[in-house]
Parts: sequence; C-alpha cells; structure tokens
Amino acid sequence: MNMIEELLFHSPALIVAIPLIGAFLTPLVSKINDKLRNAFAIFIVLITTILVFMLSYNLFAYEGTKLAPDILSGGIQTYIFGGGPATIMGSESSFAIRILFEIDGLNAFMAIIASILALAGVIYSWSFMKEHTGQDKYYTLYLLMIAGIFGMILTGDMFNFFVFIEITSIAACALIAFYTNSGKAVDAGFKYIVISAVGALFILFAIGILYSQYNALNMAVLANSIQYNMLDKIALVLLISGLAMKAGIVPMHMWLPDAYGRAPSSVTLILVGATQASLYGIFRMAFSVYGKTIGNISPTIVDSVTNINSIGWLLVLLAILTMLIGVLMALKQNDLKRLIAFAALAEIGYMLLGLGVRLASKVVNEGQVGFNEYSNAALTGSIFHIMNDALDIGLLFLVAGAVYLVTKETNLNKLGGLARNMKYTTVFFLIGLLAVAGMPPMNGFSSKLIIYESTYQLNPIIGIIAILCSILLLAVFVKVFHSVFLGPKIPSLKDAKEAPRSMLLAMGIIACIIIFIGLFPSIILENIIQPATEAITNYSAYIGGVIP
Amino acid sequence: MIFNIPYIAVVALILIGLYAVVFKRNLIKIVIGITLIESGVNLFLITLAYRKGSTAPIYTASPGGIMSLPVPHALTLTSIVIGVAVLALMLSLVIHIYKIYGTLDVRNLGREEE
Amino acid sequence: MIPFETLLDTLKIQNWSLWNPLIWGIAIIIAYLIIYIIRGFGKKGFKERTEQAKVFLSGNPELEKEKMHVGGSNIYWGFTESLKWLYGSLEKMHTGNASDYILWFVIILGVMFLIIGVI
Amino acid sequence: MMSRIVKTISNIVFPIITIYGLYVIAHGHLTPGGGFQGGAVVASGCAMILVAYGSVWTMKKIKEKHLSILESLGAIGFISLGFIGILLIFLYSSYNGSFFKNFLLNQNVVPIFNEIGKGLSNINTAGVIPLMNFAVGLKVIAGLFVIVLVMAYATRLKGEPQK
Repeated sequence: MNMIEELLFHSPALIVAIPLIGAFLTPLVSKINDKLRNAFAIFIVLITTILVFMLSYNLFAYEGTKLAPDILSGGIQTYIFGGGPATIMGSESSFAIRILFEIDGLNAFMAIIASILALAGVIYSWSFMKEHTGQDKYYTLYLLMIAGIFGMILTGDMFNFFVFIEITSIAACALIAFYTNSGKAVDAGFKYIVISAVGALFILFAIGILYSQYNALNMAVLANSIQYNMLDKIALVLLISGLAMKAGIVPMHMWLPDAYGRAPSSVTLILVGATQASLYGIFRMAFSVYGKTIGNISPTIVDSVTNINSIGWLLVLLAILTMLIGVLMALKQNDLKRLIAFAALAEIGYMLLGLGVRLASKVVNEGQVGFNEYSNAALTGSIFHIMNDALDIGLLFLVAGAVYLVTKETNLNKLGGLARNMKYTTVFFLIGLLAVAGMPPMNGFSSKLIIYESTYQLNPIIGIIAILCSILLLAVFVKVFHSVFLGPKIPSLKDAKEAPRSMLLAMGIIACIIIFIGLFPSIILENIIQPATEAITNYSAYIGGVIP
Repeated sequence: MIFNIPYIAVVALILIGLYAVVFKRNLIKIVIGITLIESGVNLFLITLAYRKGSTAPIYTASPGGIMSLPVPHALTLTSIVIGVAVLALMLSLVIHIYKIYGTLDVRNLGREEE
Repeated sequence: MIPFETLLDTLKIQNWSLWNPLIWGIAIIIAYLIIYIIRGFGKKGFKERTEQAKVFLSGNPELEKEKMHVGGSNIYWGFTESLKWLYGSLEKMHTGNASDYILWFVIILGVMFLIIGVI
Repeated sequence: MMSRIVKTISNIVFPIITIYGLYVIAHGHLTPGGGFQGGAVVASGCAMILVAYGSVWTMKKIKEKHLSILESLGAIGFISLGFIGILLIFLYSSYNGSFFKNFLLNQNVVPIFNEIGKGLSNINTAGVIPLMNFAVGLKVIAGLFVIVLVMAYATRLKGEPQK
C-alpha cells in the first residue's frame, strides 16, 4: 500500500484520535501562547476535516476514480481496532469480539456535516471567545466534543456508541455552562446533563438487553441475529426514546431551547451537530440494527407489519407535534437565541417526519411485504434535510452570536437597525432566513419539497401541516429580521461595528455551501444523498461489512 | 425464582431512581436518583455475566470449570468510570447553582421567561 | 402519485423544469429588474423636502425616528392574543424543571411501550 | 482541619494506600484491577490527606494547574500508545499496523516484552497493556484528586478561620 492508501485505511481511527489527542495537548500548548493555541485548534480540526473529505471522496466516488478501492468491500469500509480479524471462531460458532468502526454512506455523510460545523465553529471561536478567560479549557472541551461526535457517527459497536454519547454530553454540558457567572447558563447545563445521563443510561440498559440475548455488541452482528421478540421490542423502545430525547423530539424537547439559548454561539453550532448525531442514532437503530424486522422488507415479518406501521405512525405524530410546537413557540419568543432554538426544533420535526413516513408506508400485498413508492423519497428528503438543517440553523446561530458580541444583547425588544452597521451579517442572516423557510434558491427548499411530496402521498393533511409550519417559520424569521436588522438606528446601539473577520469567515463558509447546495441540489442528491440512502436501507451490505 | 432476584433488584433500583429524579425537588436528591439508576444498570450488566457456579475469569489462578463472562465486567467498569465523571460534573454544577441562587429547590430556579 | 425519480428530475439542472432552483433565481433577478424599472418611473415626480417626502400615518403626527421602531414582542401580537388558550398551556408545559423533563420521558417511554410492545 | 490524631494516622496510612493503589495499577493485566481502580485507590488516599489537613493547606502545597497538566500527560500517553501502533508502519514497511495495536507482542526488537502469561509475578507479559494502565492510572489519580480538591476548596466555609 502506498502512503495515501495507508492514510485512508487508518482514517476512521485518525478522525476520532486526532481531535482527542489535540484536546489533551491544548492545555500544554496554551502554556506557550494564546494565539498559538487557537491556531493549533484550527489546525487539528482542519486535518480532521481533510481526512473526512478524503474518506468520503473514496466512498462516494465512481468506480475507477476512487483513491483506494482495495480498502472498501461492497461500499463499506471497516476498521478494526488493534488489528486482526473482526470475528473469532469459537467452539460452536463465530463471534465478534473486537471494537470496530464501520463506515457506509450515511456515516460518511454525517461526518461531512460534523466536520463542516466543527471547522466553522473553531474558526468562529477565535474572535468570539477573545474576551473570555479559561479559553484553554474551552478549546479542550471543544475538541473533546468534536471527537465524541465523530465517534458517535463512525462507530459500529453499540457500547462504543454509548461511550461516545457520554463523552459528547459531558463535554457539551461543561460548554453549555461556560458562562458560569450566569445562573441560567449553569442551570441549563445541569438540565442537559440530567437529561443526557438518564437517556444514555436507558440506552445502556437496552444494550445490556440486546447483549444478553445475542451475545454481541457489534451492530452488524446484532443486525444479523435480531428476532424482534418481546425483549427486542423493549430494547427498541428504550433505544428510540433515549435517542429521541437527546435529539430533542417533542415532548422531550424542553432542554433544547434552554441549552441552545444559554450556551455560547460557537458551542450551539456544535451542539446542533451533537443533536444530529443522536438523530443519526435513531436512523441506525431503525434501519441497520433492527433492519431485518422494521426497517426493510423481509418475508418473515408479514404478521408484524401492523406493528411496524404503528411505530411509523407514532413517529409521524411526534414529528407533527415537534414541528407545530417548535414553530408556535418560536413565534412568541423575544430572545433571539431561544427563538432560533425553537426553530431548530421545528426543523428536527421534518427529519423525523421523513423517517416516520418511511416506517409507516409498509404494505402487505398478496402475502408479500413491500414499500409504497414514495417511502424512498421520504427517506432521501429526510437525510438531505439533516445536512440542510445543520447548515441553516448553524448559520443563524452564528449570526445571533455576532449580534450578541457587537451589542451584548439578545432581547429582540432592545435591538434594531443593525443593518446600517453590520452589512455582511445582515446578508448572511437573510441567506439563513430564506434557507430555513425553504425558499426556492436556497438549500432548504429542495429537501423540504421532497418531504412534502412524499408526505402528501401518505396523508394529505400531514403534508399540508408540514407546508404550514414552513410558512410559519418564514413568518418567525421575518419578525426577527425586522426587529433586529431593519428600522431606525437605536440610540444605544449607535456605535455597533461589523463583526470581527474570523466570525465573518466562518459565516461565509457556511453561507457559500448553502448557496451552492441551493443552486445545484441534484449534484449533492445524486452523488451523496442517494448513496447514503441506499447504504442505510441495505442492511445486508452493512452486515456483510463484518461477517463475510 | 431465586435466580430472578437480581433482576427484580435491577428494576427496583431503576424505579426508585426514576422516582427520586421525577418527584424530588432537591437538586442533590435528583443527582442521587441518577446514581441509583446507574447502579441498577450496572447491576443488570453484572448479573448477565454470572453463571451458576462460575469463577472469576482469571486464567492463571483458575481452578478449572466454567468462568463468568468478562465482557460485561469490562462494560460495567467503563460505565462506572463514566458515572464518576458525570457525578463530578453534576455536583460541581450544583455547587455553582447554590452559590448563585442560594437554594437547591428546583421550583425556585431555571424558569426561562417567554 | 409522483414516483421519486420524476420528482428528482424536476430538480435537475439539465432538465430546466419547474422546481429547478436556477430558474427560480433567474425569475427573482427578473422580478428585481422590473421593480427597479417601475421605481424609475416614479422617481421623476419625486421632489425632496416637499410635502411628498413626509410620512403619512392616518393623519397622526409623526414620532421621532427612534420611537417608530416596532419591537420584537409587538409583532404578531394579534396572532398570539387570539391563540391565548394554546399559548397558556404551552407555556405551562415549559416549566424549566429537569424533573418534569424526565417525567415527559417516562410518559413517552410508556406510550411507546404500549404501541410497540402490546399492539 | 482535623485533630492531631487523625493527621498522624493519615500520615502513616497514606504511603500504604498509595503502594496498594500502585500495585493494583501495575498488576492490572493479571488480576482484577487496572488503571482506573488503582488510580481511584490512590486518589482516595489523597482525599484522606485533604480531609485531614483541610483544603486550604492542600491547595497551598499542590497547585491545581500542575495536576491538570499531569492529567493531560496521562491522556496523551494513552493515546500516543495507540498512535504508535499506526506509526510503526513508517519504520517497518511490511508492518501490519492499526490503531491500538499491541505492538510489543510478537516482535524481536525488545524480547523482554515478548512473553505470554506464566503467572502472577510476570508483569511483562501483556505487551503494551501495562503501559496503558500506567497512563490511565496517572490520569485517574490526577483527575479524581483535582475534582475532590477543587470541590472541597469551592465549598469551604469562608467565615470560619482555618488554622
């Protein structure tokens, strides 16, 4: 193997390990110089991003243009920690004992999102955190959280997934409570850690139940032997509700506005990534671990189709609640960041809607189980919307952070007329506004269109509710745009300046990606989203990555 | 029946923990509730590992016969380590909250204005 | 019923069809041009520092510029006022209390168990 | 701040606890135990000193900064041992490396580590695992002690004079 192939072969481990070692090197580096530490953090995240992009390019490129086709088997890259084979032959049957990372299309797709958010966040932090003390701890926790998110996304082992959830939530909690002199921020951090500790413990309980039955922790091995009996159902309930709480599904969403609203903006950006990673967990559990029974077509499940469709309808119901409550509460908020947090909640509803429609669209036809035509479209739209939501909401939070840095104010009643002083920030906010509301030239439009179309075919009323929520989202952000950026100059904000350059750079990166995806959605859809959808629905290929 | 007692204890611990988290209004008691849930889950994993008459899984000192499964032990240890970190973090946040608000009653703090 | 492939085709660049974002972008640019042209027609008759330039607020006197700004909580006042019953219960739901969050989690756990396990 | 009796007893017991903890760390790959357990034992000894002498006195002797650097060093050591498994491919082109590879086993360069378990006295039998145990032990000692120390210091009674 040459150098590039070697690097690509080890890249799954390096993507997690480089931020991790960077996190622990940061306290030592910050003893030398503050600027050096900031540059070091950016450097670490940049290397990770490059690795993620190389890995994804290798996975998504057409045959013949791949950098290292030998390390893939069936479109899946498996990396085994400690070397050796993934399974060991026992006296009776083979069993998997090693920890491994298994990367298919969806993993690589999520890693791209996480790396873009991480890069933008760490560049943004340079100016945003300038005035604060304790920056070495901030950067340590930030890199630790990035490592945790990448771990959650890339791992192929249930227990490893739990460990990375906990790493992410511990780092996130400490970062949410970063403004320790503000009581509300500390309280939001406490709520977050209570929620994620309880959620993660129930996930661990479910992992224990699965382990006790199938004697395996590996997701692929579990997927191979899952039977959907009573204990499996209990484990499924625990897994989905624990992950749904971490993803902020109504009515378990209340921590989300508190935490998003009180955390520093650069932290909120990466928290969006953590929430998406939890949502990815739901996808992985439903379509890979339980892929044989609830996620896909299998001849053995004819008698449990009603049950599976009822799970789908439950998720659709939760998604509608999430969209409606998120958007209605956002309409009433007067705090800028809390408002965007509720809007983020509504966006999460769209992704869950696509997932629910997919699960609810199973039909039995002459003894054969099949999916309705639109179910694939729903899943594609849902996965596409993960990317769009992360970028749009991230951009809006970054703008909110810029407004806060310049004016030290997030209350909408005390802001106004900022467009006169902050030209670029206003343009970025406008881009984010149009994208979140799903206006045609921006990226939110194409994914929402696919979700509307497929949902409308499942049930017209649900489709109409989804469109209505999108219109309300536009109304919400028109309110924000009017009260923050338009209007006459407010006397107390006369000497507001444009945001610092590094923050503009971070916002600019995200805005450029938004416009690119918005103008050419078919490029992204064909090259990344559809392979990811095919990878997530093809559970037998996922099993084949570990068990040959 | 006698072999089910650990599982009953697991469920009891988790339920007591949930009760403490949901119905107690003192922050320290909420923290205690979470630790109880964690103990329940750890006990569950340990119980899974045990077989009747098995010995500790150490090869060099083994008297022969069946051994208990070492993987859940490793899982439990990891879970305990994570639990220590979470507990320390929660308690330090409680210290901060008490310093700022002067109270540990959840009803008096945390409400965000709409 | 539209199959997914047809839907995807409408988004493609090559096909210049209805939902192609590029078409929408061009349409928006054309709309701006038209607005600009219409604005140009009106500009001839506009004279500064006359009665024309004054703000007309149903005959009320104009306030100072700073006081004219409509704050965040005043926008959509009517909407929130008419949906007061809904917002009251929604606000009651957001107690800001970690115990209640876990209570909701337990409720959802029970409902999910009923739907997945029992049915 | 405790009485003279408590201080004397903890002075006597502290080295014993430390040695026991180090024993648990060093034999982590042979007996039940390892980095975390041994580190927790040592850290509990440190916590005993903290209780006996009071947080103000301890804070004067041991700086929180130094402990966090120790903690970072432990973590860096652990991850570096994982990295060496990859980096060895630069030295030996035919090496089949991977992250967290046990590179000390089955090699001829340092034959002392090349043994496989004989008994409880052979500490050099598990390749890289004892080194990882030491790294984790260092991190846990420093980490747990700094947690207890900072918490005790933050919640000290300010009104009461500490002797």
